[in-house]
Amino acid sequence: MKNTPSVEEHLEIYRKMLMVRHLEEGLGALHKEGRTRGPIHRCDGQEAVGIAATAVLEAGDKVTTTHRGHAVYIGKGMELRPVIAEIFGRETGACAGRAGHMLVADVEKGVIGGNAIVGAGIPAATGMALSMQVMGQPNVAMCVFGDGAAQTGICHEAMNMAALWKLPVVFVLEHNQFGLTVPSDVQSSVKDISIRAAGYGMPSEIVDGNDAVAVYRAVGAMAERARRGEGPGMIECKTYRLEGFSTSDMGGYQTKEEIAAWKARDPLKISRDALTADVDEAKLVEVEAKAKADVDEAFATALSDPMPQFAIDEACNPYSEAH
Amino acid sequence: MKNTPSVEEHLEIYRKMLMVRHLEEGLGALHKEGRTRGPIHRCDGQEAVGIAATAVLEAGDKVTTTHRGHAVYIGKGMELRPVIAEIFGRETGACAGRAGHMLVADVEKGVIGGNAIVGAGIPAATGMALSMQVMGQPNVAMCVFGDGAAQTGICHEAMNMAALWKLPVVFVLEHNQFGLTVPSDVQSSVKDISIRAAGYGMPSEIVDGNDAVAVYRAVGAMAERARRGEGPGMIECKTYRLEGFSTSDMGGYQTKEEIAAWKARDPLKISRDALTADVDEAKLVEVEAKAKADVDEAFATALSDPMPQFAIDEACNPYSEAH
Amino acid sequence: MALMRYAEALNAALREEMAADPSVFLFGEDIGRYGGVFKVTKGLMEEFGESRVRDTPISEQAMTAMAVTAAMTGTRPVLEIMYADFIPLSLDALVNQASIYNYIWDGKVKMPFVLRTQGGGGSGAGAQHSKALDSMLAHIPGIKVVAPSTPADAKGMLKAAIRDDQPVVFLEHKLLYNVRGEVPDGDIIVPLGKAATLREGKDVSLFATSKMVVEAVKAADLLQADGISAEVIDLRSLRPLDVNAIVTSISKTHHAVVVNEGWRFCGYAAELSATIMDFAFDELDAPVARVTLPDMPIPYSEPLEIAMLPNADKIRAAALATLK
Amino acid sequence: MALMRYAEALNAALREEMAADPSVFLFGEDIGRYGGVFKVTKGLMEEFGESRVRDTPISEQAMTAMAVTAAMTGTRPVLEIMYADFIPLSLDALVNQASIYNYIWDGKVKMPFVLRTQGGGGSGAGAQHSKALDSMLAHIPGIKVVAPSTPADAKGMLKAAIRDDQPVVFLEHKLLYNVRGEVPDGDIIVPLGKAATLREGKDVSLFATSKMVVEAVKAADLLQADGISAEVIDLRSLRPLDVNAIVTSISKTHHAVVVNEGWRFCGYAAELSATIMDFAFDELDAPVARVTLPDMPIPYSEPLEIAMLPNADKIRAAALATLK
Ligand SMILES: Cc1ncc(C[n+]2csc(CCOP(=O)(O)OP(=O)(O)O)c2C)c(N)n1
Ligand SMILES: Cc1ncc(C[n+]2csc(CCOP(=O)(O)OP(=O)(O)O)c2C)c(N)n1
Ligand SMILES: [Mg+2]
Ligand SMILES: [Mg+2]
Repeated sequence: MKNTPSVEEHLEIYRKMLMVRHLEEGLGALHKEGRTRGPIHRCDGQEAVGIAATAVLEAGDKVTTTHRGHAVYIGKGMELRPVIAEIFGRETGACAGRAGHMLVADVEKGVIGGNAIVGAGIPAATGMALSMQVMGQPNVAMCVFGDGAAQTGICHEAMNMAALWKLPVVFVLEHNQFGLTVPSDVQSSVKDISIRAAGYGMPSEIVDGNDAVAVYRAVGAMAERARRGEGPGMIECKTYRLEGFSTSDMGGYQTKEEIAAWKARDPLKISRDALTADVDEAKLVEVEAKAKADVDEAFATALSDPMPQFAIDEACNPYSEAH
Repeated sequence: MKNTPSVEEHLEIYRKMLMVRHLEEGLGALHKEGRTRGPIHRCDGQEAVGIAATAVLEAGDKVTTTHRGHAVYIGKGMELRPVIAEIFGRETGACAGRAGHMLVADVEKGVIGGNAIVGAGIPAATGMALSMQVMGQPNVAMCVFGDGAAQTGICHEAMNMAALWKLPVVFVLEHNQFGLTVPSDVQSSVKDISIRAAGYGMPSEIVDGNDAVAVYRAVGAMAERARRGEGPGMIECKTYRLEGFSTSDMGGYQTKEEIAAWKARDPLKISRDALTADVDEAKLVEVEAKAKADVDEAFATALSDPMPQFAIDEACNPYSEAH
Repeated sequence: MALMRYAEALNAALREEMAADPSVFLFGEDIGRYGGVFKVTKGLMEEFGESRVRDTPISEQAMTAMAVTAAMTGTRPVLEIMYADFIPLSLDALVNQASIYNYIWDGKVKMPFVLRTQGGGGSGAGAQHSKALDSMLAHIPGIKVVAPSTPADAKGMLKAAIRDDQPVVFLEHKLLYNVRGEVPDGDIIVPLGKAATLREGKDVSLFATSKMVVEAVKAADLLQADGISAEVIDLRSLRPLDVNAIVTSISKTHHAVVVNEGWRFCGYAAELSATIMDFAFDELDAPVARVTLPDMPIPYSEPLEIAMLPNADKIRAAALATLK
Repeated sequence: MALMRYAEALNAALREEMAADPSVFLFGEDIGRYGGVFKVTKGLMEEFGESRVRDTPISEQAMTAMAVTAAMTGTRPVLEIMYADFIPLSLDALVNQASIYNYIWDGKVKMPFVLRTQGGGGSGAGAQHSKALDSMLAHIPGIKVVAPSTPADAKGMLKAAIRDDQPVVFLEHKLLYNVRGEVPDGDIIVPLGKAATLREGKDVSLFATSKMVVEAVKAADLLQADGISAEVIDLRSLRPLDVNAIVTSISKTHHAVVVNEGWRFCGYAAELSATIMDFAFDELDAPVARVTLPDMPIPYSEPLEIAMLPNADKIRAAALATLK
C-alpha cells in the first residue's frame, strides 16, 4: 500500500517510541524523587502520533508541537541527551537550559519548536509554510496540536489562511480525549474535530492514533499532497493520555476502565505485534535493549551535566547603549 | 407558512428599510458636502438583513452588530433622531456624541451595540446569551456579523462555546461579498461560510438576504429554537453592499455589472413587489412619503442639535482620590 | 479569626458571594470538576451546580469578551484566566471593549465582572508561564487592577471586587497560594484603592505589590540589621493607586524604592516612579529606585530564573544605594 | 532630495527593499489590490506579484504569529496591522512568541520581521480606532519599537527596520501620512535607536514621539514668543531609547517635558519620566512634566476628541509650569 512504512522504517519508529516511553517513565520516577522542576507533560500512550507523523518528514521540513512534545522532538531527529539535559535545565541542553521541557527547539533539525501557549503552534507551522511558499521551497511544515488547542481562535484563523493560500502545511491533531483535566466533550461542541476541515475546504482523515502504521500512512499521504502544492490537510489521530496532564496533576478524572481499555491498545504493543510478522524476536529484543540502554545513558550523562550561569541578555536592552 | 411575517409586519419592515435607505442616502449627500466626520459605513442594499432579522426579536432580546449597523439600530426599535444625532456627534445623540456611528447603543432597547473591532460582536452576543441562561431568562441574543468577521478567531471560540452550552443566541451572517475592499474569496477558504456551523453541531440555513420575508422566516425559526433552549444556529444571508466600504472609500473594486445585477434585486423592490399583493398602492405611497418625511425631519432636528462639552471622566481616574 | 491559606481565603470569598447573590457565576478552564489548577474554586461546582460554575474550552479571547457583555446584562461573572501570561489574549476585550463602554455609552452600563488570574516567577514554569504583565493591565482606563498579598486581603478584596460595578482584574501569585495568614471572620470587605502600611519606618519607603510585598518585608528586616528603618507599604491596588499613601510616606522618609515583579521598561514600577515625580518631587532626597525583573524573557533553568527575580536582597541593595 | 508625503516615503522604502531582497514580502488587510487603506502599499502587488504582496483575511492574531515564524525560517515579512488599536490581537505573538525565542533558544534564531501599524487620534474614528498603545509595545523585551515623525525618517527607518534581524514594530500616525518633507535620494538608512535634535534650546527640553513631535515643534515656536528657548528632541525610537540624548539635553536645560499620545498612567511618558529619574535626577531643577492623553476612552464627537488630545498649547503650558 502506498505510504506504508517499510519494515526498517517501522522498526525505527518502534525504537523511537520505546525511547520516548522510557524517557517518560524515567521522568516520572525522577519526579517522584523530587528531582524535576516545574510541570512535566508526559505523552505515555500517545507516542505513535509524534513519532510516526514526523517519520514522514524530510530533513528540510519543519514541525511545531505542544507542551507535550517529547515524541516530536525525538521523532524529528533530536538526540536524547540534549532533550533530557534541557528538561533538567542543564547548560548542555538543546537550548542551554533556558527553554525547559515545553519549549525545546532544534532549529537545524527543523523542530521549531515546543510551545506552551495552547494553540500557538498552529499559526507557527502555518507561518513557516508561508515562508516556504514565498521562497518556492519544496518543503512542508507540520503542526502537532491537541484537541484542546483546536478550540482556540488562532486555530481557525491559521487554518483558513492555510487553505486559502494552499500552504504546504499538515495539521496533525493529537486527540487524546482531554484538555487539561476536562474531557473533550466538555470543551468541544463536536466529537470528531476534523469535520471542521470541511469548513476550510481541506481534506481530512481520522485514524487510530495508537497504530503507528495508520498514522504514518495518513500523514504521509497528506504531506505528499501538501508538497505537491495542493494545500493543507488535517489528520485526526485518536489516542489517549495514559498518565495525568502533568506531574502536578492530582488525577481522579480518568476512569480505571478507560485507562485499562487504552492500555490494552498500547501503541508499543500494536507496533510490536505488527513487526513480529517480519522481524525475528531476537532482533526485536536487541532493539528494545538498545533503546533502554540509550535512554539510561542519556539520563546519566544529562543529570551530571553542569547548570548554566546567569547573564543579562544584552539583545533585550531597552536603551540603545549599555547602561 | 410558519414564521411568515403578517402583512402589517412586512409593511413595517418595508417602512423601516425605507427609512434606513433614506438615512444612508442622506449621509452620503452630507458627506459630499463635507459635513460628516470620520468614516461612515452605509448599508444600502443590505437593509433587509438588519431590519428583518431584528423584526423577529422581542423587547427583552438583545442584539449586537457591526461598524455597519444602521439597519439593526432602527430595526431593534431606536428612533431616528438619536441615531442621526449620534452620527453627527451631538449632545442629543443616543450616546451623547461619545460613541459615533460605529458604536451606537441603546441599552434599554436591547441594542448593545455596534462594534468596530471586526468579530467582537460575536462573543458579545454570546456573552449576553450566557447571562440569559445563567439567570434563566426566556430571551435570546442575536449577532449580526459580516463575512469578513467570520474569519476572526473570536468567531470560532464564541460559536464553539455557544453550541457546547446550548446558549440562546442566533448568528446572522450578513454576507455582502466583501471584507473592506477585498472580495470574499480572497478572505474566506469557503464560499458558503455557514457550512462551518456543522463544525459546531449547529443548524444553519442560507437565505436570500435581499428578501426580507425569507430572512424573517429563517431567522425567526432559529430564534424560536434558541428560545426553546435548543441552542444556537446560523443564518447566512446572501446580500451585496451597493456603496463603497465607507465614505473614505475610493472604490474601483466592485464591477458595474455586479452592482447592476444586485440593484435589480434591491430589497426595497422585492418587498414592495411582494406587498402589492396585499396592500393597495395608495397605502404604500403614504408609507413611503411618511418614511421620507420622518428621515428628513430627523436630519433637520439632529443637525441643529448642540455639540457636547468635554469633561474628564472621573470613573477612569487612575488614582483613588481626585488629583 | 481563622488561619487560612491564600487559596482558601479566595475560595471562601467566592463561596460567600455566590451564596449571597445568584447573579454571581464563575467560568474558566478546569475550574469546575477539578476545582482549578490552583484549587481556588474547589468544591464550588458541587455546591452551586454546573450552570454557575463552568468549565470552559481553551478560548481566553472569547471568554473575556463574554464576561464583558454578560456583566452588562445582569450577571456578575468571575472569570479565571489560568496564567497572567495569557492576558494578551484577553486584552482586546479589556482595551477595546470593557474600557470604553461606561464612558462612550454615557454612563448607561455597569460592568461588574472580575477577571482573576495569577502571575509571577519562581516555579520553573518557563518563559510563557511566569510573567507579571501588570503594566499592560494598569494602563487601561475604566478598569481596576488589584493584587492582594495576604490571605485576609485576598478574601476581603475579592469580595469587594465582585461587588464592584467596574471591571476588576484580580492578580494573584502562584507562590502566594500556600501562604497562610489570619483572616477575620464574617463578611469582611477590603475597599479597593487603599494601600496598607505593613511596617512603619523613617529612613526609606518600600512600595511593593503582590509577592514583592513579602520580599519587601524581608528586606525591611535585613535593613533593620543594617540600622535602617524602612517603611513597607503594600499598594494592594495598582489602579486606582493610593497616591496619598505614597506621598505621606515619602514626606516622612524622603527616599523611595518601588518594587514590582514585571519588566522594568514601561513597567508598573515606572509609573510609580513617575507618580512620585509628579506628586512628591520636592520631598525626594534621592532618585526613586526601581527594583524589577530585568528586561528579558524568563528562563527555565533554576539558577537562571532565581538570579533574575527581584527579591529581598535586591530591595535592600537598592534601599542602601538611595541612602548613600 | 525629493519632496514626498510620509506615505510615499514609506512606499518607496518598501519598493526598494523588495527589489533588493527577494525574501522581503508583505501581507495585511487590503494592502494588495487596493494598495492599503492609507495607500502605503500602492502599486506593490502589481510590481511584485500576489505571492509577495498578500491581501489577508481579518485574522490579526494568526497573521502576527505567522510573521514570527516566517521570519525565523528564511523570509523578511512586513506585516501591516491596519490600526494600532488592534495591537492587543497581536500581543500574544509579540509577548509570548517573538519576545522569547532569541534568548530561550540560545541565540540560534533571527526574527527579521516588521509589524507596521498606525495609531493616534484626531480623525473622528472613535474609541476603537484612535489609540496609541505605545507603552504595551515598548514593554516587551527583544523587540524594537520605532515611530518616525518625518518623511525622511519614515523612509530611512523603515529600510533599517526591514534589514534588522530583530522584530521591529513600526508605528505610523494617520495624521502624518499626508505630511510632506524632503527625503534624501538613494539608499538612505536611518539607524534605529538614535534620537534627533530638531531644535536646539537652553531653557527646557521637549521629548516627543510620532505626531507629538510636530506639536512639540509648534510649542517651541509658541515658547519662543514667550521668551523661552526650548530644545525639541524627536525620540524616533521608543525602544531602544536613546537615553544619552535625553541626559545630554537635560544637563543643558535642567527642565523636561515628555510628550506621548498614549494614556498617561503606565504610559510611555511614564517610562520617560522614570528614565530621567534614573539617569538625570541631579540635573533636574523641576519635576519632569508629562503631557499625554488623559486616562479615559477617546470620544467620537469633534469638540470632545479635540479637547482631549495633547497638543502644542498643552505642551507650552507644561513647559511654562516646569519653569515657574
Ligand atoms: C492559551 C493557553 N490557555 C491555557 C493554557 C493552560 N493549559 C496548558 S495545556 C492545557 C490543555 C491542552 O489540551 P490539549 O490541547 O488537548 O493538549 P494535551 O494537554 O491534551 O496534550 C491547558 C488548558 C495554556 N498553556 N495556554
Ligand atoms: C479586528 C479588526 N481588523 C480590521 C478592521 C478594519 N476593518 C473594518 S471593517 C473591515 C471589513 C469587515 O468586513 P465584514 O465583516 O464583511 O463587514 P462589512 O464591512 O462587509 O459590513 C475591516 C477589515 C477592524 N475594524 N477590526
Ligand atoms: Mg488533549
Ligand atoms: Mg462583508
